[in-house]
Amino acid sequence: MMVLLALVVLPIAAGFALYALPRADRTLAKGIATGVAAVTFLAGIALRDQSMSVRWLARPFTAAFHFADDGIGFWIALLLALCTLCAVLAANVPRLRDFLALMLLLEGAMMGVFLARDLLVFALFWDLMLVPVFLGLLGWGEHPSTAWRYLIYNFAGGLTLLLSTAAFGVAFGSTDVIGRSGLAHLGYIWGPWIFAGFAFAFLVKTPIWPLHTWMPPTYSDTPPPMVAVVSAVQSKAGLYGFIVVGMALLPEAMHAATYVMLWLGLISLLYGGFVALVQTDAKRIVAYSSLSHLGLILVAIFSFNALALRGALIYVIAHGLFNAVLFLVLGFIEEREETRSLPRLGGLARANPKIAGAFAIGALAALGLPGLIGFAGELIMLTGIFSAGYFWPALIALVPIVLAAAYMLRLFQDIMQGPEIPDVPIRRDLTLIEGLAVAPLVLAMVFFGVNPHALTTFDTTLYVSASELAP
Amino acid sequence: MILFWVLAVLLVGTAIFVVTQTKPVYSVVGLLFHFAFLAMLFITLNAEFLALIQIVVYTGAILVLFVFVIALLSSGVTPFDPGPDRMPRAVIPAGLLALAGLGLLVYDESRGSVARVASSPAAGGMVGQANAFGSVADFGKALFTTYLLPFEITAFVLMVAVIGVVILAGKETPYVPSRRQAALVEREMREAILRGGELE
Amino acid sequence: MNSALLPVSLMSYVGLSAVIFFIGVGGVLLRRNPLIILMSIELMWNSANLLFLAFARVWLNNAGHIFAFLVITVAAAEAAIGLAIVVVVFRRTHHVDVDDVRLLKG
Amino acid sequence: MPFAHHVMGVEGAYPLLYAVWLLPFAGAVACWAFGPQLRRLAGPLASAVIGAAFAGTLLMWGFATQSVGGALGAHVSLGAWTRGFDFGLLMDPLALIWCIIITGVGFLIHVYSIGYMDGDRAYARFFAYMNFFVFAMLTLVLSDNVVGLLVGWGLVGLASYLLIGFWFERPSAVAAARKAFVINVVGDVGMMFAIFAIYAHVGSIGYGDIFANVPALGGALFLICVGLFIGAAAKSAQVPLHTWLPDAMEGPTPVSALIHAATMVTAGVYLVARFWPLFSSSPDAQELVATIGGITALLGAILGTAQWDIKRILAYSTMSQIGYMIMGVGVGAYEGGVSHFFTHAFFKAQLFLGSGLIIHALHNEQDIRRMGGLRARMPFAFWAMTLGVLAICGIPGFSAFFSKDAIIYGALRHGHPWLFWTGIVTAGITAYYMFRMLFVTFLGEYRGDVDPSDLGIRHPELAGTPLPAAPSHGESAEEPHAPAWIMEAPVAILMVPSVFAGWLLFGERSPWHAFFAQQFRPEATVATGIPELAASAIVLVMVLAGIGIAYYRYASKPALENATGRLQQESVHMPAALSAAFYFDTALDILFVKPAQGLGTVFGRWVDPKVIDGAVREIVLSCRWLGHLFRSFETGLVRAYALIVVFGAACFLAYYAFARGL
Repeated sequence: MMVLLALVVLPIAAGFALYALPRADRTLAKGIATGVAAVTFLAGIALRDQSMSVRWLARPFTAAFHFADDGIGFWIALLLALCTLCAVLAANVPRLRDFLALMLLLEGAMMGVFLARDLLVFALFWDLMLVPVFLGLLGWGEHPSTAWRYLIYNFAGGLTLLLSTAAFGVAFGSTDVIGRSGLAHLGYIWGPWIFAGFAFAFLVKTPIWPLHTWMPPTYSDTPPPMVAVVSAVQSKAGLYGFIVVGMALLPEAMHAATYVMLWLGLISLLYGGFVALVQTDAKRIVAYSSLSHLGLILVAIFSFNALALRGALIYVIAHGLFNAVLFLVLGFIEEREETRSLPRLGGLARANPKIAGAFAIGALAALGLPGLIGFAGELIMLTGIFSAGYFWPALIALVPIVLAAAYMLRLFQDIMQGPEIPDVPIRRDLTLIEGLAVAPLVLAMVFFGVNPHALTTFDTTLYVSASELAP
Repeated sequence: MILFWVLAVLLVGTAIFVVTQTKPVYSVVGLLFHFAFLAMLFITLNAEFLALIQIVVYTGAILVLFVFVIALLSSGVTPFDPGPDRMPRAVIPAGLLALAGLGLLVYDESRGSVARVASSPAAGGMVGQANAFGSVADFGKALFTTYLLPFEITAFVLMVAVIGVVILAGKETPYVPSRRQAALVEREMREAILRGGELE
Repeated sequence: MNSALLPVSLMSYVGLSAVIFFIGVGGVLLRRNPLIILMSIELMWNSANLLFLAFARVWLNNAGHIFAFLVITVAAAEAAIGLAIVVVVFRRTHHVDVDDVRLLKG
Repeated sequence: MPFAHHVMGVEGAYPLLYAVWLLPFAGAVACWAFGPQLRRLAGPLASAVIGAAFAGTLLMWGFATQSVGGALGAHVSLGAWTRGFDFGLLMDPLALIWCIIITGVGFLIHVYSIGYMDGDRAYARFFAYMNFFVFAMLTLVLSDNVVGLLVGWGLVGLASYLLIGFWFERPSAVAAARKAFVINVVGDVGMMFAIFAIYAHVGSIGYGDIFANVPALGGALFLICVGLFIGAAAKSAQVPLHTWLPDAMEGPTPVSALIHAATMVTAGVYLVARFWPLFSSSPDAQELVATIGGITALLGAILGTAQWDIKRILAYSTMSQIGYMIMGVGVGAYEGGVSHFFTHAFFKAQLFLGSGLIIHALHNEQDIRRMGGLRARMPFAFWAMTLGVLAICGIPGFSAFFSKDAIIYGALRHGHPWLFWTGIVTAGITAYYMFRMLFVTFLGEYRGDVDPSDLGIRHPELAGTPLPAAPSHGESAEEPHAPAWIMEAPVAILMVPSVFAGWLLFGERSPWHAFFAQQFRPEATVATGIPELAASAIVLVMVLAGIGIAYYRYASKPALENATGRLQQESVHMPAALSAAFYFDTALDILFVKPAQGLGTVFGRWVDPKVIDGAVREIVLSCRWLGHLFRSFETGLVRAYALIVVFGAACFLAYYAFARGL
C-alpha cells in the first residue's frame, strides 16, 4: 500500500509541491526532485506482490482504484523510475524547477498506467500522462505546433481508449479486470469494436506506422531528459496495453487482428529503418529507429508465442534503456555543441572520450550487439516469432538489424569520429553528475545483456495461454 | 358568411398594404385598419372580450408606440435609406419550397383532415354551452382559476420586458458609424486625397 | 359537427390565417426596415390568434381565448423590446437597416 | 548420427578454462579503465595477460583432448541465459587449435605492438581493444552453443570495428570500419536465421543437441547451413561479402595481422568445421560452401596481382587463402581446411608483421612502387618476408605445401575436380603476386624519392595519408631506420612455425590426423585417378611458373634497370576491372546501399510529410472546409436567419404532408 502510494502519488504530489519552491534556486529543486525520484526507485524495487484497491464506481459498472504489480508492470515501473531518476539528474534546462516538476508528474502518471489494475484508472492515467509532455513541449520545445500535434494525436487515441473502456465496462460489468485470469471472454459482437478502440490508442502511443508522424518532431523537440523518459517508457504503454488488455481480455479480437498488426509491425520496422538511414537530425535518427524497434516488438506480441513474448518484454526494457542513454547523451552533446545536425558535428570522441563511450554503448545496444541487452531481446523475440511459424515475418525482421547497424554507426561515427569540426566552443567531457546519470543505465544494459535470465522473472505463458482460443 | 369573406378580403388587403409600404407611417395606418377588421372577425367568433383587448392593446398601445418611435427616428436624418440588398439568393428557392410545403399541407387538409381533427375535441378541455361560450364572465373565470399561473407568468414577462426596454433605451449609446458608412467615408477621403483637393 | 357553429367552414379560417401569416413572413424576409419587420411580426401573431379563436369556437373550449390573450401580452412585450432595440441601433448608427446589424456573423 | 550428446565433452569445473577465457577480458577492462594511469605499462600488461592465457591454453591440452566414454574435451556449464538457452564453455581439439593460435600468435602480435604503437596517443586504448578482441574470439571458439557463438561472433566484429577505426580522425578509416561492421552484421543476421531454425526444430541451442538431432532438421537443414554460411562468408570475406577486408587495412598493421589475417577472418572456417555434422548431411550446402570458397580463392588471387598497397596485397592474399580453407571444409576435408588455417596464421601474421616493419620504418608508406631496394637497408624484414612468401606459395618443405596440398587434393578426393583445378591455378597466381610484392619491394633501387606521378600514382595524396598520431622516432623522414628488437623478435619467433608447422601433417598417420581423429568423421572419398604425389607436382609446376613470370617481370635485369618506367606502364595500363576489384563495391552500392538510401529518402521526404501527414492534413482541411461551409450560413443577416427558420418550418410541413400519405 505504502509502496504503491509512493510510486503513484508521491511523484505527483512532489511535482506539485515543487512549484512552491523559489523559482531561482536550481540546486534545491534538483536536489529535491532527485530525492523524490530516488525514493520512487527504491519503492519500485520493493514493489513485488504489492496491491491496493479503493472502491470507486458502482454504476454503470464497478471500478476501483486498484493498483498492483503483475511482473511485467514491475520491470517497466522499475525502468520508469530509473529513467526518471537519471533524467532528473541529467536535466539542465532553463526554468529547471518547473521542468523537474513536470518530470515528476510524468513519472507519477505513467506509474499509474503501468500499475493500474482497473481499465478505467488505466485510461485516466493514460490521458493524464499526456499533460506533462504537452506542457514540456510548449514550454521547452522549439515549435508549439509540435506540442499540438502530440496532443491531438495522442488525445485522439485517449478518446478511443476511453470509449472502449466505457464500452468494456458496460458490456462486462466491471473494469477492475487487468491481470485477472479466467475471465469470461467478451464474445464476438462487442469484442472487435472495443479492441479496435484500444488498438488505435495503443498504436498511436507506440507509435506504429502510419500513425507515427507525431513522433519524430516530438522526439526532436522535447528537451532531452523528458524525451529520454517518453521514448523509453511512454512508448511502451501501447505495447504493454496490447499484452495486458488485448491478450488477456480480448483474445478473440486480438487474434482476428493478427495479420493487420503483423503487416503494420513489419512495415514500421522496415520503414523506420530506411528513414533512419538518411536523416541528418541526430534525434530524428533515434526516433525513426524507435519506430523500427517498436514495430518488431509489435510483431513479436502478435505472434502469440511465449518465447516471443518473453523476448518482447526483454526488448521493452532494452529499448527503454538504450533509448534513454542515447537521448540523454544526445542532450549532453546538443548542450555543448548547440546543434544536433550530423553534418555540423564530428570528431567529438577526441575531446570527449567518456561521452563517446557512453554513446557507443547505447548505439551498440540499439543495433543489437551481442552481449548487450538489445541483442538478448531481439534474438529471443525473433526465435519466438520463427518458432510460432511465421517464417517470412522473422526473415523480414532480420533486414532492419542490418539497417540498424548502418544507421547507428552512421549516427555514432558522424558525431564522434572523423576529423574534428573546428570552431566549436565548449568541449567539456562528461561531468560527474552527467556520468552518474548515464552510468546506471549503461550498467543495466550490460548486466541484463549478459544475463537476461534475471529479467524474465515474469511468466509470459500466463498471457499467451489467456489468449488461447477456446476450442 | 358574407361578412367573413368581406373581412377576409379586407384583412388580406390591409396586411399586404402593411408590408409593401415604403414609409413606416403608412404601414402603421394599414396595421391599424387590419387590427380593427380582425377585432370584427373576433366578434363573429364569440370572442368579444378579446376583440376589445385587440383594439385597446394593439391600436391603443402598441401602434402608438410605433408612431412615437417613427417620430423619434425621423427627426432630421433619413434612417431608412436603403443600402444594397444582402439577402441570400436562397430566399427564392427557400420561399418556393416553403410555399410548396404549405400548399401540400393545405391541399391535404382540404380533403378533410382538419374536419377529422375538429370532430374529436381534446379531452379535459373546458367545453361550455354554446350560448354561454365566449362571455366575459366565462373568460374571466377561466383566466383567474384554471389559468392563473400562466396569467401571473405573463405579468412577469411584461415586467421583464419593461425592465429590458428601460435598460436598452434608457442609457446613452455612443454613435459608431457602421462598417458600410465607415468604408464610404474612407473611400471619400481616399479619393479626396488622390484628387489632391480638400475633403468636402 | 361543431363547425356548424361557424358561419363558414373551419378551413376558411385556417386558410385566411395562413395567408395573413405568410404575408407577415414575407414582410419579415423581404423588408429591411425594422419597423415594418416588427409590424409583420404583429401580423403573424394575429393570424395565430385568429386560429386560436376559430378552433376555440369549434370546440367550444375557451382555452383558445386564454391563449390568444397571452399571445397579445407577449406580443406587446415583444414589440416594446423590438422598438427599444431599434432605438438603440439608431442611436449607434443613425441609420436603421437590419442588414447593417451583422454582429452575429461567424 | 555418429555424434550424440557426448560431443559436449566431459563435465567438470576447469578453473583454468575460466582463466583462459576471462583473463583477456580483465586485461581489456584494466587497460580501458586505467589507461591514463598505466601509460606505457599498458602494452606489457596486455601482452602478459595474453601470454598467460596462452600458457593456460597449453595447460588445457590434456583436458581438451581427453576422451571419456566417447565424450571429447572439457565442458563447463554456465547456466541459463534465458529459459531454453543454456550457455557453457567447451574446449575440444577444434577449439584448442583456435585457442592456441588466438593466444599464441595473439601474444606475439601484442608484443610486436608494444613497439609498433609506441608513442601513439591512444596507446592504452589500443591494447584494451586488442585484449577485448582476444576475449571475444575466445568466447566465439569456446562457446558450447550457437547463441554463445553468435555472441562471440558479434563481439569480434565489434573489436574489428574498433580497431579498423582506431585512428578515427581519418575519414577513410571510419568508412572502412563502418563497412566492415555492417557487412559482418549481414553475416550475423544469417546466423540468427540459422539459430531460429535450429531452435524451432531442436528446441535447444547446444551443439550436442543440435548434432544429435540432425535428422529432425529435415528440409530446414539446407537453409540452416546456408544461414550459417552467410555468417561464415561475411566474417571470412568470401565472395560477395569480401569487400570489407581490403578496406579493413586502414587499421594499424598489428590489427591486420591478428584480426584480419590470423584469427577473426578464419572464424568462418571454424564455423563450418564446428558444424560439420550439419554440412556433411547436406551435400547441397557443401557444394555451395566449396564453390564459394573456390571462387574466393581464385578471385582473391587475381585481385592480388593488381594491388600496389602492400597491405592490400596481403589482404587479397588472405582472402584467397581463406577461400582455400573454406573450400577445404566445404568439400569435407575438414582436417585439411583447419590445417591450412593453422599454418596460414603463422606465415600470414609473419608477412603482415614484416610489412609492418617496412611501413613503420618508412613512416606509413604502403605503396610498393615507392619502396624498392629495401633488401640492403632492411635485411631482417627482407628475410622475414621471403620466408613468409615461400611458405604461402607452398614451396615443398614449407608449411603451406602440406596444408594447401591437403585441400587441393582433398577437393579431388571428395569428387570436386573443378575445384581441384581452381586450387592449382590459384596456387600459381599466388606465387606470382607474392613474389611480385617481394621483388618490387626489396629489389632494385629505392624509389621513395621518385616523383609519384612518374610511378603512375594518380592520387598521391590519397595513398598513405600521413597520420597525425603516427608513431615517430624522431629520425629524418628520408632515411628508413631499423625497427626496435621488440618488433623483430615476434617475427623471428613466427618464422619457426611458418616454416615447419606443415610437417605435422606429413604422412598417413600424421600427428595432425591423430589429433583430430575423434573430432571429424572421415568423409567418403572417390577414386581420383591422379596420385597425391602427382597432384603435388602439378601444383609445384604452377607455382614455379608463377615465380618465373614474376621474376621475368620484376626481378630480371631489364626489369630492374627500368623499374620506374615499367611500374608506371603497369599502373597506367592496369585493366579497369582489376583496379575496380571487379566492381563488387559498385555492385553492392547499386544493389543495396543506394536503394536503401533511396527508400529512406522517399519515405522521409515524401511519404511521411506528403502522404501520411498529407492524409491527416486532408482530414483537417475537410473539417475546415465543413466549418467554412457552415460558417457561410452565419451571414449575420437577421433576415437570413429568419429565412432559415422558415425553411426549416417548410421542411417540417412538407414532412408531415408526406407522412400523411400524400
